[in-house]
Amino acid sequence: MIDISVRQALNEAMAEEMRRDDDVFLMGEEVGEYDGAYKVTQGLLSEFGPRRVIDTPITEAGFAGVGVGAAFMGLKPIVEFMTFNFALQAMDHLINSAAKTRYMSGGRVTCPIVFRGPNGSAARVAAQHSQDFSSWFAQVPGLKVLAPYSASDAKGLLKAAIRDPDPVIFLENELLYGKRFKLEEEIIEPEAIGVAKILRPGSDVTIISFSRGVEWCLEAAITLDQSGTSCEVIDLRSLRPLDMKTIVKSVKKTNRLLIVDEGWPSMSIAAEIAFRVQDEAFDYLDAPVMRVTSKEVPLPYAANLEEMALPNENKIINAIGSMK
Amino acid sequence: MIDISVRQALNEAMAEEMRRDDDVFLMGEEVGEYDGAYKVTQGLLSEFGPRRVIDTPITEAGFAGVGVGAAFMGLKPIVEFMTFNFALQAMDHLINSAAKTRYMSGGRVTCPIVFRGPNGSAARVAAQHSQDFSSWFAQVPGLKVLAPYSASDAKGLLKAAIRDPDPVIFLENELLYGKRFKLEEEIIEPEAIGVAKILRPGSDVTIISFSRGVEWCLEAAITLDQSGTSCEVIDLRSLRPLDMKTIVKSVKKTNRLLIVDEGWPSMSIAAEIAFRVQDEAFDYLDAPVMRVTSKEVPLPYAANLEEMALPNENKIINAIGSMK
Amino acid sequence: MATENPRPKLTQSSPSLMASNDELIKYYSEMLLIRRFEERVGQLYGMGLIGGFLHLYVGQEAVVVGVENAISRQDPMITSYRCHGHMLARGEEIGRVLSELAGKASGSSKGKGGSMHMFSPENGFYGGHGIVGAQVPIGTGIALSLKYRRLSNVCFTFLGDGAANQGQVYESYNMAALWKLPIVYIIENNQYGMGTSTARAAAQTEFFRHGEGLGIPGIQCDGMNVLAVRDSALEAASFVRAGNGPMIIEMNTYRYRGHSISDPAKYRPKEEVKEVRETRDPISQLEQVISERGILKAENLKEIDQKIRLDVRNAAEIAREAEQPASSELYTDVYATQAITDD
Amino acid sequence: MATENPRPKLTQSSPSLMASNDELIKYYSEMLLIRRFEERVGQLYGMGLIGGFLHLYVGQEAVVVGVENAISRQDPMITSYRCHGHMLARGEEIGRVLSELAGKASGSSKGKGGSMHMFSPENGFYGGHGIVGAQVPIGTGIALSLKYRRLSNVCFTFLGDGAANQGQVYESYNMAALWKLPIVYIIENNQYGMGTSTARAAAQTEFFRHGEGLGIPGIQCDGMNVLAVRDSALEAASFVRAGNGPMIIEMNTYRYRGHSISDPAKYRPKEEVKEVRETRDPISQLEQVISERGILKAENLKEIDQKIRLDVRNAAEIAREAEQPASSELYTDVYATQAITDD
Ligand SMILES: Cc1ncc(C[n+]2csc(CCOP(=O)(O)OP(=O)(O)O)c2C)c(N)n1
Ligand SMILES: Cc1ncc(C[n+]2csc(CCOP(=O)(O)OP(=O)(O)O)c2C)c(N)n1
Ligand SMILES: [Mg+2]
Ligand SMILES: [Mg+2]
Repeated sequence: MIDISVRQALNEAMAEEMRRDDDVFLMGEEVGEYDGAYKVTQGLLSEFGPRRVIDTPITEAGFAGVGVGAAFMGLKPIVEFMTFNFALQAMDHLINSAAKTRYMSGGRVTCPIVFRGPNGSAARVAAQHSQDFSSWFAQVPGLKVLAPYSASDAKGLLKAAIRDPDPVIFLENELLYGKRFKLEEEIIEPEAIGVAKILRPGSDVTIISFSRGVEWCLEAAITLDQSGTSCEVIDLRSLRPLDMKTIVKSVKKTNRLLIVDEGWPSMSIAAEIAFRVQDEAFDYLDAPVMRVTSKEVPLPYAANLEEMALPNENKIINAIGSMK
Repeated sequence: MIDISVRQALNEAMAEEMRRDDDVFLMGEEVGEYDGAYKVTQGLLSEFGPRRVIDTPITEAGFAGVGVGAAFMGLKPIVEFMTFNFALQAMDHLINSAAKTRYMSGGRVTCPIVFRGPNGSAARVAAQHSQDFSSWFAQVPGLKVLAPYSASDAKGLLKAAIRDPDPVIFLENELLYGKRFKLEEEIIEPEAIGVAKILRPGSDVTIISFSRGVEWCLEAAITLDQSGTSCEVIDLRSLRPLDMKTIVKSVKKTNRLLIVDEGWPSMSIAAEIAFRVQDEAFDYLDAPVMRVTSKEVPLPYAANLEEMALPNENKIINAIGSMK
Repeated sequence: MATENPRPKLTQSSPSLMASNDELIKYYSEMLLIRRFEERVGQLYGMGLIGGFLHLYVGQEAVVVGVENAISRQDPMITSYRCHGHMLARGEEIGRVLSELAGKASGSSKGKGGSMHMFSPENGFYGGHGIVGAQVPIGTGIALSLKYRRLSNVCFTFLGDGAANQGQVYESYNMAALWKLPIVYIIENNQYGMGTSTARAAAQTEFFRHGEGLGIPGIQCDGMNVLAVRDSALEAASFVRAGNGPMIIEMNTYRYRGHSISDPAKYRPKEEVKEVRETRDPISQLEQVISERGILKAENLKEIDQKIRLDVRNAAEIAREAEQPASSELYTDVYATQAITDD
Repeated sequence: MATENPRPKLTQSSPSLMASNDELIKYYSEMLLIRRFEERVGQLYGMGLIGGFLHLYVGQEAVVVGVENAISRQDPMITSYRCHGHMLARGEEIGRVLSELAGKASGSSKGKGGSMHMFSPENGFYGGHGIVGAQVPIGTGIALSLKYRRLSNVCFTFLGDGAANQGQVYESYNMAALWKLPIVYIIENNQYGMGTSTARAAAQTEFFRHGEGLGIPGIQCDGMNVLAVRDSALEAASFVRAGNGPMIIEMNTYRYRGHSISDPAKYRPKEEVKEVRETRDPISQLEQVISERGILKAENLKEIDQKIRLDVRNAAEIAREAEQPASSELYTDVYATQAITDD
């Protein structure tokens, strides 16, 4: 077991897959000579050269479409968005070109592509650089959507995503890049796409989250445990498909559910899970499903307002304290 | 009381507001010389001339941004998307430029703009031309989102949207354009932004929908009534803000809720309403909240598959029949 | 040719326009197939066999047939929703194309795509895209993959005059020029983007010049003359194959029908259509050459036409009688494995 | 000037470069204010007063100061996230800009926007936009509104060399040319878009030529020479004001710092920076002219500098001590009325 950062884990996943398969290549802004805006792609250009590590102009719509075209021809592009905020310029290709073509062609044209990059808020970067797009992507048939928390999952799931025959949206988080984890297994876990993970078993309440939210949940769970509330913490890892089996099973045990979602509350992953849980485990719920999410505002720059707007462990603790 | 189509209602709303206020103008593809791809803007060029009715190139990203800039300067642009599917190319301006700037400027720059056009499926136009974006837009703080059903609401709400000082996404439906309604009132209803409407009172189950979904609900309600189930049908009209007061009051009366949403199920308006209802009226629900939505597939072209994929009145009737 | 400022001569001013008799007959038959197919399809729409949007290629046949006959099936093609002609030119079976239009299981996309979303990757055709302009970066990515795989093929990416103003088209031009990708952009300038004439949508209506600022050579070609089209495509292909990077060909062409089946095309005078039909029709022009040179007699030409009409009629019958997709098909082809049906 | 193919002469080759003594001192002071402001801001970031992304304008001061002095406040301006210089040049109070950087209630955006999102509409400045390229169609819309209102003003829309490749920029060029909008696009070519040199991102690195294909005249200007900048802006403004439609000016400039405060700028040799600083610095150049012409003595220049440093230091103190926004501000400014807090 080695100690590794999420950044390194992602980097290794790409390097290993590129070594393994010449069809895998990387493109995006500053992924090459600059070694990545957040250094996630460090060293890849020097190992693989400019044929396979391609620095693009700042033209998201264009290079996302270029990636899709390459994937139609059987290459396996990894397209990095410097952040997913900039993917808004490329949304048409992610949805209309990547997600829908297999279906529209009756299976004749496929699109094995990974779009990856940081999603959600970083530190103090304000409204245009902080949006969480999880729920938008996770809504779209034809896409798979992954949002790992740990280094181990970052590595395993990114490798699985690269090998996956379908378009995968791979949501990272800038504030997790530097976080170090014990790397549990080096193997790729393709079957992990669509499988949630119970990080901490508990009996009083189920807390579900993904990506950086998991960090807050784990911290809250420790505190709550000390005050006598036993929390089962589930890391979704995959937002599409959602692992309802694991979730429902847990809720049937704890009878209480809180979902922590960094996105805006309306039409969130949290809302969807709540819908499905009340549908599948109506009689098991002892209290309304709760959620802790960002507030309904564009993310403000000021430190105090930013803190108010985002979820954190205290808000989780308070929410659980207020549960009926 | 006159008989009027939704198409005419929308046309009149624009014409009346343009007569009233020189700052209001219209831009989009084929809105002028062609009289609108779906004839919604018929006659406007000939009445108002090319200064105020502007045919654009097929460059959605560009002209959406142009609209935003004009709105920053105090004009009140109505930007038509031929359909909202094409707004995917302009998404960045709708979200990052229009929705967030008031906040990011501390209120110093405002964006009184309306983006309007047909949303959701038409007849047999397949996956790339049929997406329902309701839930995406309705998630975003800074936007208001309207999706009227009747001609009366189409007119009143479009006028309200044009006068509104904030960016409004106005979602129409191609298959409703030709539908005729009695026009109840000619007046504008700015206060209707955010107010749902009970179209049919009932006691056994609440059925909520918006846009074309309302049509299916009303038809299903008639059939269900004959078999002894009394349905309260609510037309949301406004997707952001959501009128939770009206919804919760109804559910507290009927104790059962079905939401009909043409969008994909995950992270839908239906999911959100379910979340809020279980939160605000947990003890009043006699059964899980149900939803009838599109299936989790890109919309297929074939007639039989298309029918399977979309909601309709029979699916509503069956869903209510299966309610516990 | 890879000199300082490489630019092939204007095809128009230097036509070789050479073709064997067999070739002329081949081009003629291929164009006529598209013409008869589209005419039939228009009728079938009226009869209710086909639904949704329908964009016919009538008038523009020379463009795709000319290009197809300049290249091989290993040179990929991609275009917009106006794609039936491309499907046929690339060799997809008539019956499958017509069945797709009818939304049947035997269709090119199993009935799931319809008129705007057709693909024949085995024949090097990558669609069939409903969003204006979207095929252009996709085509550029196809070109990238050709270069990546060190193949000597060239991607032909078709777009309309309306699409030519899209930002992603310029983004594609820039990347293709920067990375010297093997791609020819074929702008099918049929004079209108829906109801908007080129002059009302483009500050520069000479579309072959759109790459000028980026150093991309462009040529203009009579898109109603199948030989001129073929020659310009040959010229461009050899320029591009030599590693010079992209090239643009503007094909001056015309669509006889409205933008889509539901467009009465009131934005242009009837005489304009009439004149093009009478003086520039690609099929009539070639027919005249074939007749004048005595390659085929009127009756032979008629036979060809009858054979084609019969083929199309048969295909229509097959399409009419074919089965709709099975209900189970609703959930297939969303993913490689039928994993997610959250329903 | 509105002749057949109107194109102003290259500013570079026809510099009037005339200015009164007072004007020279004014330009000098304005550039120096930006310089000292940005230097201070860089320090304050290190000290933790400022957070998030921070893009400094050091080196590029002549561009915005030159343009500002060619136009009036009724001629709107808009730019990217690299906007502090523009805020100051347009006359927004130093204290408000610095307070915004500190995220305080007294900031230009009440602390909600931060470094990348600053606006001063009363002074004709419309931001401060974080998404590369987005300000370009927005600026084009501002120009549309000027024309719509029949005003004779011109919108100056600033963008970077990296942004210049964006598709929406071309879409804007096209609409501006088509509709003859009163807009000047100022491309601040500082040679790099983040870590990417222009040659690695643009097939055409002579950005003033990007409008060539569309018939938009472009000129190139020494963006390190405030007089040249001013003159080119004057020239462009009068061309555009005459109803000729848009124009592009490429300002050749340089940023001394990394792309953002966290960028060590390893992608360029230190000597490159050093050379520009030593030979082309806009402030030193003007200082030399002022000294050589005997307009001000070294001690006067020093006084100016000290005054500016003091102003900036005071502003920083104000910003440091100012209040954070009240908690209630979280929900204001989402909408005109505080209607929606679904919370
Ligand atoms: C992004 C986008 N905007 C608008 C449309 C609607 N639309 C479909 S075709 C078309 C006209 C395109 O004209 P052109 O590119 O000249 O191609 P042509 O139809 O003439 O072959 C329009 C506006 C669309 N499909 N996609
Ligand atoms: C659409 C988009 N893509 C990427 C980014 C990240 N980014 C911010 S600035 C920048 C470089 C821009 O360079 P340039 O246009 O030359 O302006 P400069 O920073 O040199 O002033 C990049 C890639 C962004 N903000 N928006
Ligand atoms: Mg056209
Ligand atoms: Mg730059």
